Parts: sequence; C-alpha cells; structure tokens
Amino acid sequence: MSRVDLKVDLNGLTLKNPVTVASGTFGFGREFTDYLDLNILGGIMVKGLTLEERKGNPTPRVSETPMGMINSVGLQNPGVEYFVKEELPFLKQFDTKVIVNINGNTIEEYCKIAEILSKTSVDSMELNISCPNVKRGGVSFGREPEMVYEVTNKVRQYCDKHLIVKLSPNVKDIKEIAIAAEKGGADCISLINTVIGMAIDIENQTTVLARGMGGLSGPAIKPIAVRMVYEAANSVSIPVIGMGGIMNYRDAIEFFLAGANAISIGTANLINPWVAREVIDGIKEYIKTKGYGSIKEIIGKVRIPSL
Amino acid sequence: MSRVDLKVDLNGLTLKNPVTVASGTFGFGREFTDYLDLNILGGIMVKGLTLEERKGNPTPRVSETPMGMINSVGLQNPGVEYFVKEELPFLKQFDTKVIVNINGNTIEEYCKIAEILSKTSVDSMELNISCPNVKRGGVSFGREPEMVYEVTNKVRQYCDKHLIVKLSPNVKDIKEIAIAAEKGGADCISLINTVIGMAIDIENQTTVLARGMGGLSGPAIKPIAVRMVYEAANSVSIPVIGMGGIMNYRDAIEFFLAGANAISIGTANLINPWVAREVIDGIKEYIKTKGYGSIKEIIGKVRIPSL
Amino acid sequence: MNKNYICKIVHNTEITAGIHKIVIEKPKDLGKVKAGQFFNLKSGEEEYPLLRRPISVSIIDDETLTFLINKVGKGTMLLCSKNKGEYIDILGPLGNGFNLDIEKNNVLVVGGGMGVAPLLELVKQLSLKDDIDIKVMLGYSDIPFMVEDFKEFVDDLIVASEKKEFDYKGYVTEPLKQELQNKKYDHIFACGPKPMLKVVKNLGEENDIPVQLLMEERMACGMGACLVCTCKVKKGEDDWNYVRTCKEGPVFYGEEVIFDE
Amino acid sequence: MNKNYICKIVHNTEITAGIHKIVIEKPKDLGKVKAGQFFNLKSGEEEYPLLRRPISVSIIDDETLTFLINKVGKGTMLLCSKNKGEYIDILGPLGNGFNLDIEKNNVLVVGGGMGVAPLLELVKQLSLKDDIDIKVMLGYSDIPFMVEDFKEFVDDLIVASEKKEFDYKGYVTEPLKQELQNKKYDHIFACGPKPMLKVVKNLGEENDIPVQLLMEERMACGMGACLVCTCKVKKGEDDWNYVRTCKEGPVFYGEEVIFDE
Ligand SMILES: Cc1cc2nc3c(=O)[nH]c(=O)nc-3n(C[C@H](O)[C@H](O)[C@H](O)COP(=O)(O)OP(=O)(O)OC[C@H]3O[C@@H](n4cnc5c(N)ncnc54)[C@H](O)[C@@H]3O)c2cc1C
Ligand SMILES: Cc1cc2nc3c(=O)[nH]c(=O)nc-3n(C[C@H](O)[C@H](O)[C@H](O)COP(=O)(O)OP(=O)(O)OC[C@H]3O[C@@H](n4cnc5c(N)ncnc54)[C@H](O)[C@@H]3O)c2cc1C
Ligand SMILES: Cc1cc2nc3c(=O)[nH]c(=O)nc-3n(C[C@H](O)[C@H](O)[C@H](O)COP(=O)(O)O)c2cc1C
Ligand SMILES: Cc1cc2nc3c(=O)[nH]c(=O)nc-3n(C[C@H](O)[C@H](O)[C@H](O)COP(=O)(O)O)c2cc1C
Ligand code: FES
Ligand code: FES
Repeated sequence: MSRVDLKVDLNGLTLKNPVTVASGTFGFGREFTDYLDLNILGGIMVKGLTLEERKGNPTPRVSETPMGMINSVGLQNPGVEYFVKEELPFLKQFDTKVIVNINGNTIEEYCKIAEILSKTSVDSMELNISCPNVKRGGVSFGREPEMVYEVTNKVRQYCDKHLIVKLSPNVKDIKEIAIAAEKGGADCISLINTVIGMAIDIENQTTVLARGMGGLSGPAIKPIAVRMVYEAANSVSIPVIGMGGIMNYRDAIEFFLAGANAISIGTANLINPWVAREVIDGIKEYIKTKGYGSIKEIIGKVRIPSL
Repeated sequence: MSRVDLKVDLNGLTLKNPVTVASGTFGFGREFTDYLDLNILGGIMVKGLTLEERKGNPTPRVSETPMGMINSVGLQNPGVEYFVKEELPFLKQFDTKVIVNINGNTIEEYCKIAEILSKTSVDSMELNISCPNVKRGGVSFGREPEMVYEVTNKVRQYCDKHLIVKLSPNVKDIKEIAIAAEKGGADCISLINTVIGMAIDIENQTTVLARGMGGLSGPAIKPIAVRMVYEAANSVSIPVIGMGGIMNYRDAIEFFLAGANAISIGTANLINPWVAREVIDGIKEYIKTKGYGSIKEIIGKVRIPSL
Repeated sequence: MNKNYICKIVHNTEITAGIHKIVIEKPKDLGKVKAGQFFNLKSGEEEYPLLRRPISVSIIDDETLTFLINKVGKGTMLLCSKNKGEYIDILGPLGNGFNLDIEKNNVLVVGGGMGVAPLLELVKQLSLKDDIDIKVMLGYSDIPFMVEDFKEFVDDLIVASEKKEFDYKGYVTEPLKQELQNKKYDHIFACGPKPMLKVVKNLGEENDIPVQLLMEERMACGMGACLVCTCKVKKGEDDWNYVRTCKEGPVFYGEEVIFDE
Repeated sequence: MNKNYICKIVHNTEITAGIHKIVIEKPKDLGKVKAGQFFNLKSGEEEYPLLRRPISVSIIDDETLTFLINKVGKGTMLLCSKNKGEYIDILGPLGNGFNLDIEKNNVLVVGGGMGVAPLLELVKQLSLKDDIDIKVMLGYSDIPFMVEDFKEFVDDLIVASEKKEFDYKGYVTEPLKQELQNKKYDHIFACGPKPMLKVVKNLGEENDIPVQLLMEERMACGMGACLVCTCKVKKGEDDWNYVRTCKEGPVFYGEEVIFDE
C-alpha cells in the first residue's frame, strides 16, 4: 500500500498536510474559492490583522524585481473585530486550520488582539514581529533577541491558542532570534518574512513604491530563506514553518530537507492561485518515489557534503 | 558642448569614472584583457587576499538560484606577497585604480596585510569584513558595529593608503555598521557583500555547495543592496561604493540615485566580461539625455513620493 | 472551479509602432467576459518574469479574445514576441467591467493613448443597444491607432493628437470640454492616463454627468488577494478608503475616486 | 579583443530522446577552436536564467560549430527549444582542449554518456593524422547515440550499454580493462561521468599510459575569473592544489587529477 502520511504535528497544532498559505498573499481566503478547494490546505494564514482597522500605505505598493517583488501594503486590514465577525465564520466552514497573523504597534496591542482571538474559534495565532512596512514599532520588535523574547513572553500570557512567532530575516543572527522566540514561549516559529528592499524608477528619479522601501518576497529570496530555516531548525526544538520563494513542490522539498516541519506558500499564490494543490500533489509524489511512507522522514534530512 | 564629467572623488581616491569591478569576480584582471580594455575602468577591486596562500573550499562551489548565484570559493588566493610580486606590476600597467580586497582570520592578520600593502603601489585597500565563506573570524567581524569599529580602527593604524571598508548585508541595521566604519577611520565604505544563502539538491538530499552555505549575489539581491546603500549613504558623510546585482547601466543609475558615489560590478562580469564598458557608456548617455553635466548631480537624488 | 487557461495565439500583428494586436482562442468553458474586464497574462515561457501582466480585453468574440498590447517593458515585449501558434497562459476574466445598465441615451466615450483599447468592446456593445447616441473622442500623444476599428461601430468620432493635426491638435480633454458645453450628455465612459481621467472626472462633476473610469494601477495577483493595487475612494461624507483596483475596479464611478495632489 | 558572438542556428534536431544536435554559423572572426574546448552559452532570451551554460564543441567545420546538448534542466531545455533561424549568444572558445601533439600511435578514445559529444571532433582530428590507430569505446546507460558519426572516422569501435546488449552489456570500463590487457596502447583520451574517469585514470596509471581526461565541473564565468570550478590536482610530491577546470582544464592529464573519496 502506498498511502503517504502527510500529517504534521506543530507542537499542539496538527495539520493534515504540511502545506499552508502565507499571510498577506491569500486575503481571507474568499478570492481563492474560484481556483482552489480550500479544504485541501493544511492551514491558512490570514492577512495580518491589527486591533483597529488600518488603511495601509499609498500606491504604488508593488514593484517587480528580478524573480521577486517588493510590496508595501502596510498592513491594510479591517481590524480584528471585523475579522472575527465577518471573515472567521466563512473560513471555519472549511476543513483546514485557521491561523491568524497578528500585528501591533505596541506590546499591549499584541496582547489585546491575542486576548480577543483566544475567545474565538481560530486554531492558531502567528505573531508577526517583523513586518517592515509599519513605521512605528514593527521592525524593531523582530530584530533584537531581547525584544523578541519580551513580546513573545507577554503575548503568551494572553494567548490561549497555539502560538507561532514569525521571524524577520533582517537580523544579524537568525539563530539567536529563534531561540529567543522559543524561550519566550512560542509553540512554533515561522520564517522568513520579507527582506527589506527598494527599487528606483530612474526615469522619474523616485522610488517605485510610494513609501520608499518595502518587503522583498518570491524566488529571489529563497536561498536566504532556506539558509535561515536550516539555521533556525538546528537551534530550537520547537517545530518550524518554512517559507520564502516557494513556487513549486521542489522548492517545498528544499525547505523540508532543511528542517521545516511545514511550509507556507506566499507570492506564488499571486501568480497561480491553484499552486497549493500542485505543491501538495508534488510532495506526495516525491515521498512515494523516494520510497518513504511519511513526510516526517525527510524533515531535516539534508547532508552537507564537506561535513 | 556635451562632455560629461564622470570623475568622482572618494575622499582621497579619485576615479576617472565611477565604474569599478567587484572583488572576486574579476580575478587579477588578466582574464579580462581579451574582452575589455582595462584602461577604461574607474578601478579594479582584485580578488580577496589573505596573508598566506589559501586553497579555498571543496567543489561544488557554485549554485545558480533564481536570478542569482551562490558561491563558496572560500577566498582561494595566492597570498599577499605573491600578489605584490606577480600580479601588481601587471595591473599597474593600466590607467585605472588598483584596489586590493584584504581578508584576515584575526585583526592582526588584517593589520599585517595593510602594513605590507602600504609599502606598495596599490591605490586603495578594501577591508572585507564580511566574507561569509571563511569559517573562523570573517563573518563575526562584519556583523556587529563594535567589531567593525575595532577592526577598522586597528587597520587604519597600519594602512597608509586610501581605506575602504566593505560591509556585510547580514546585519540587523546597516546604518549603525556604516557609522562604525566611518568612526573607525574608513575613508569610504563599499556595500553590499553577498547575502548568506543555501540551495539544496532534492535528488541527492545534500546542499548543492560542498560547504553547505555560500554567498548569494546577482540581480536577486539588487533590491536589498539598493535599500542598504540608501540607508548607509544617508547615515555617513564619507563616500559610498554601491554594488549588488548590477547588470546594466540602469541598475547602476539606481545605485547613484540611492546615494552611491561609485558602483562596482560583480556577478555580471561572469556573464558578460565586457559589461563594464556597456555600463560606462550607458551612464554617460543617461547623464547627457537627462541634461546633466556630471555624474555628481544625480548622486543621492532619489525622492520618496510619500515623503 | 476556474482553471489555468493556456490559449493558442491565432493572430499577432503590430498595428502601429510598438503596439500589437494579439488574438487568442477563447477557452470553451470560460465564463462570460464583460467590456472593461481584464486578464492577467504570463509573459515569459518560464517563471521569469515573475508576475503576470494585466491586459484589458479589447474585443470579445464567440471564438476569440483580442488584446492590444503596448510594448513598454520586459513583459509586454515578451508577450508581443510570441508567434501565431504559440500559447499564452491567461488568468481571468478579472475585475468588474463597465456598467452597461444605463438608460439615458447620449453617451460620450473618451479614450487616451493605450486607454482606447478596452473601449472598443464597450463601444461595440453600446452600439448594439437601442436608442443610444454614442460619440467617441480618442486622444493620442502622436499617431492615432485603432480609429478604423471604432468606426465600425460609431460614426460620430473625433481624433485628437498632441503632435499632429487631426480633428484637434492637443489634449483630447479640450474638445471634450467644448462638446460638453455644446450638448447635454447622460453618461461618460473613459480610459486613459491618470491626468486625463482626473479632468474627465471633474468635467463630469461640473456638468452633473455620471462618469465611469477604467483605472490602472500596478498589480500583482489581479484577483483581490494581495492588496497592492488600491485606489483611493470616498467613504461617506468626509472619510476615504483604499479599495482594490483589480476587484472593486478597474471601473469606478468618477464621483467615488479621489485623485491625490 | 573578443566580441560578443550572436550566432544563427542553422540546424536543430533531436537525435535521440532528449538530446539535440544544434549547428550554428561560425563567426568569421572567431579564432581557432580546438577539440575539447567549450563555449559558454546564454540559454534564455532575456537575462534569465542568469548564468551561461558550458557546452563542448562537438564538431568544428569551416562554416559551422556543432553542439550536442542533453536536456537535463532549465537551461539546456531552453537551448534545445530554439528554432533554426533563431540566435544563440556564445562566449568562447574556452579552456585548453586536448593535446594532440602525440607521437605514439595506438590511441584509445573512451566516452561515457554525454561525454561522447566532445570526443567526435577529437576522433576526427586524430583520424587525419598519419600512423595512428584509433580504437573508440563508447558507453551508454541505455540507447546509444552518435555511433554512426564516430564510424565516419574510425572502424574500430565498441559500444557498451548498461541496459541493452550491444558489443558489451555493462559499464564501458569493463571492455576497456580487457582491451588494455590484450593490447599495448600509447595514449588514452576520455570524457564521461566522474566515476568512469576515475577508473580510466587508474587503468592508465596501472598500465603506464598517459591519459587525457575532459572534466566537468559546475561553472559560472567559464573564463577563469571566479574560481568556482576548481579541480583538485597534484602539486609536487605530497601537496595538492585547486586549479580552474575552465582555464587550466577542462582537459587534464590523469596523473594530475585527484579524485576525492
Ligand atoms: C487593469 C489594467 C488593464 C490594462 N490594460 C492594458 C491593455 O489593454 N494594453 C496595454 O498595453 N496595457 C495595459 N495595461 C498596462 C500593462 O499592464 C502594463 O503596461 C504592463 O504590465 C507593463 O509590463 P512590462 O513588463 O512591459 O513593463 P515593466 O515596466 O517592465 O513592468 C514592471 C512591473 O510594473 C508593472 N507595470 C508597469 N507599468 C504598468 C502599468 N501601466 N499598469 C500596471 N502595471 C504596470 C508591470 O505589470 C510589472 O509588474 C493595463 C493595466 C491594468 C492595471
Ligand atoms: C566543460 C563542460 C562541457 C560540457 N559539455 C556539454 C555538452 O557538450 N553537452 C551537454 O549536454 N552538456 C555539457 N556539459 C554539461 C552542461 O553544462 C550542463 O548539463 C548544463 O549546464 C545544465 O544546465 P541546465 O540549466 O539544463 O541544468 P540545471 O540543473 O537547471 O542547471 C543549474 C546550474 O547547474 C549547472 N550545472 C548543472 N549540471 C551541470 C553539469 N553537469 N556540469 C556543469 N554545470 C552543471 C548549470 O550550468 C547551472 O548553472 C558540459 C559541462 C562542462 C563543465
Ligand atoms: C503582498 C504581501 C503581503 C504580505 N503581508 C503580510 C502580512 O500581513 N503579515 C505577515 O506576517 N507577512 C506578510 N507577508 C509576508 C509573507 O507572508 C511571506 O512571509 C513572504 O512573502 C515570504 O514568502 P514568499 O516569498 O513565498 O512570498 C506578505 C507578503 C506579500 C507578498
Ligand atoms: C564568485 C565570487 C567571489 C567573490 N569573492 C569576493 C572576495 O574575495 N572579497 C569580497 O570582498 N567580495 C567577494 N565577492 C562579493 C562581490 O565582490 C560583491 O560584493 C557581491 O558579489 C555583490 O555584487 P554582485 O551582485 O554584482 O555580484 C565575491 C562574489 C562572487 C560572485
Ligand atoms: S493586484 Fe492583488 S489585490 Fe489587486
Ligand atoms: S567558471 Fe569561473 S573560474 Fe572557472
């Protein structure tokens, strides 16, 4: 019998398969129902929420770069209360885990959101301590291990759900950041968020994005993401959700081999909204072809030839 | 008269034009004489040197990634003495500045090399405090402002030449690193060096590079490089040499607008060895078409629409 | 469930310098396509360039879809270099399209530059309605294109060019102002560069005529997921909001849109 | 000063499953090309994929160069999809090529898989020399290819395949061992997968025959600038060194090369 076991346990959150979709690239799921059966997903990370509604940054908010894109959406979202009332019931119809990406200007705001969501049916919270598009707070939280520890630790006290901490790649040493999140009480970490980047329109002599800088995502950053997932997975004992430039199942397998227990697809959803299905099928096929019975057998299996 | 003034003064080192070629991608220049008149270059950053000969890392040492490449050459080089005897005289034949990229395992080694080179005809030294391929030392130097200050300050005492400090992008905040280099006594800074990355061969379940990780370069990192050059140029008052993914004159102009006083072409040399000529011509044309008289007029000129 | 449509190119010609007319086979199971909607097209063979390119549908036929593409960069260059017999990967139809449920019968259609392309199908459909008088005003920076195509559906057509003397030399908004003074219109449709749309919006408000604008914004997904393509619109009396050009638009009523600066 | 050569494709056929023979016009001012040298080819239309792909020249004619390309990934796929009449951007000739200044006259040429491709020009040139007896041994994992091309220049030819019964079933190194026991050879040339080359090197040393190996390594510049393509070679008695496969190679004498593991 060649059934493949794709289930993964993220330290208290069980996904039926290790393929999730990344925050900010999947809205609240509605737009994708035309292209994809949401029931097939391991989990959905919804668009980043803040306590209050946020209008986001002026346009242009996007610039294509060589095999990447920079965005400066600036966390446009309807606020956590609206989400709970209007979007969560829709998402809960599907047989998939609802993971809510939460954001704050202050630690208190993070805690407040965690408290609100703890009383709802969301399955997990993903603490975004790294969004480069928010001016106050935001960035600084995710760049210093001490701050990562502090925000995780505080939010932990208000969060009754599974807690994921999402790490910023704009740091000196991802290992110490991962360890700080673990020590702070995260059940799981996810990485990487976008890398801060800038593109310039040489005709107008302005930045392409109205806000100047933005977050670089897509295949361009995949080598950075794979490296950081490798480093993080080897530094902590909690599970890791890997992301950054995954376009197909082969990219996904790189992340599993590097040590990710699950993966998240971001930018690729914007190009092929059905890509998650292809990735899930491809992973299954790879596992089978290589003679394994379960996804767990390949997690962290990469070997460095010279070692 | 539409002559265009391309001369730039890098705080004691005058380049006849702002186009240099980046260390490690141009060897010691010899291989390029078939494709390019070296006399047209503003400067040549030679392959990174160490005190003693270094054999470098095992192969494979390269992996192509989406619009980028990862290398782990590991500073293979014949040592500084050999360079001075066998390579420097060759390079000094040309009407271009010879900038020597120097590397050490310890601060003492850096100082020793600086001392040796101070007695030669090299025009400038570029302190590489960021090569991700050297196991001992190396990385750590470039990632913490305190260390950057220390190594720059010490080397300054042994370096009688123009001194460039080359910054690593694998840091939390490039601004504080740039400031540390300036405070330490750098005449100029250059950035970015490669971003640490990893690629995995899913068939063999090994890293593509024998050494595991390596340095990501090429267009993929351009948005990161432009952003960091912008940040660095706005934090220090010494000149900046910008690099990272420059493939053509348009990319170069992005760096000037972001605040670079000169630029360096790296990976692109490996694809089109004559690319520097095209970049120089393109810059001239741009300056003319836009109605400027000199390159200086566009340096740092980028405007952020929302500000 | 929508599919990945890979469509065969049946025709590709350069209709004027730099602008290609590309006709593709319409997938059998593609839903209804409306004038003003767009498709998000993959431009390369491989995964490069990364993002799709939004292109309005210019003519919808039973068997085919027609796009008019202006070569302005890498992606449009690659699209236009595809030969007859080759394939394009399309996603769509996307966006809301023009609202053609209009009753009044004096209609002005104003296009500027490449903005004339999506207006052709609009004019075609309007021309099929009873009791509608259509006047088309097309503005170009230099040499006009697609004028003959429009003439298939309307007689009353004015061409303006900034560089050359046709019906009018200068911006198309000038004869538009004239026209609105001369005659009472019930509805205006417009597509073109932002400065033009802003003038059209203002003229509409001054003359109390509803205006539908087809807006362009830099996009990624084109289907409402990523929020990069926002358009600033009014919300109540004093407030405003960012909505998605790709989903709530690309067609907006002039009165909704806030043009900054 | 070398130039950027953009060469027209005059012929492209799939000679066997997945392997294309691509013939391009030879640029007039291209210097002399030697057997065993390679070119670094741009595979995409645009700047993607980033790096060039090293491909050995398989046949050098007055007017053309012939490459044999195995579709193993993105780059080779793109190269093979180019049509007759389209262009390829080539850099080269690169590397040192085989040393044909040999006097002795019993020569063995051993190829494995795609490694047979660069041996064709070698065999052609050897066949033009006086007093040389050439034996060619070609090994394949499955179905042989290019055998007829070799037969144009030599009669003494053996084909081995791992899967099918031809002259020999199994690795080509087995009949090679036999051959070296039966007859005294003066020179061996080889190209193929590393494990094969390692065996050939060892057999050469055991039998005291000079061996020239065409080695492959992952490359970037192909012209000696970046040092990513190193090959481990002997240096003096006990020491070793990394040298550039693209510049000091790709042809090395077997006695120089150190195969790790
Ligand atoms: C709803 C909509 C409908 C459109 N319809 C048409 C049409 O019918 N015919 C036509 O020729 N063009 C149309 N455009 C514009 C077209 O999408 C751009 O010209 C095209 O994306 C440019 O791509 P490029 O790679 O050639 O240029 P590049 O400048 O290399 O593109 C770089 C990036 O910027 C984006 N971009 C650049 N210019 C524009 C622009 N004007 N609008 C949106 N994104 C842009 C690209 O999509 C890409 O992501 C439409 C745009 C929108 C939003
Ligand atoms: C000196 C030399 C001569 C060669 N001659 C031929 C020939 O005549 N015919 C032929 O079919 N192939 C030849 N090869 C191998 C050929 O270069 C690779 O198959 C090709 O680069 C693979 O590119 P890809 O994009 O299809 O594969 P991908 O796996 O997508 O390539 C990814 C990267 O890895 C590199 N790479 C992958 N495999 C190899 C390989 N075996 N050797 C070197 N780099 C590799 C690519 O260049 C690219 O940078 C030669 C290689 C060398 C070094
Ligand atoms: C348009 C866009 C919006 C994003 N918004 C968020 C967000 O709200 N919260 C968050 O944690 N990450 C956000 N991200 C980051 C992604 O979730 C993901 O971490 C990143 O894009 C890397 O993955 P990718 O390369 O597959 O896109 C956003 C990314 C994109 C492209
Ligand atoms: C093959 C290779 C070798 C390099 N070796 C060095 C080096 O010895 N010293 C150094 O400071 N930087 C080295 N670099 C980094 C480049 O000088 C440059 O900073 C980096 O590649 C970014 O520019 P690019 O994207 O244009 O290549 C090397 C880069 C490459 C690709
Ligand atoms: S382009 Fe993604 S929401 Fe409009
Ligand atoms: S490939 Fe660059 S030195 Fe050989």
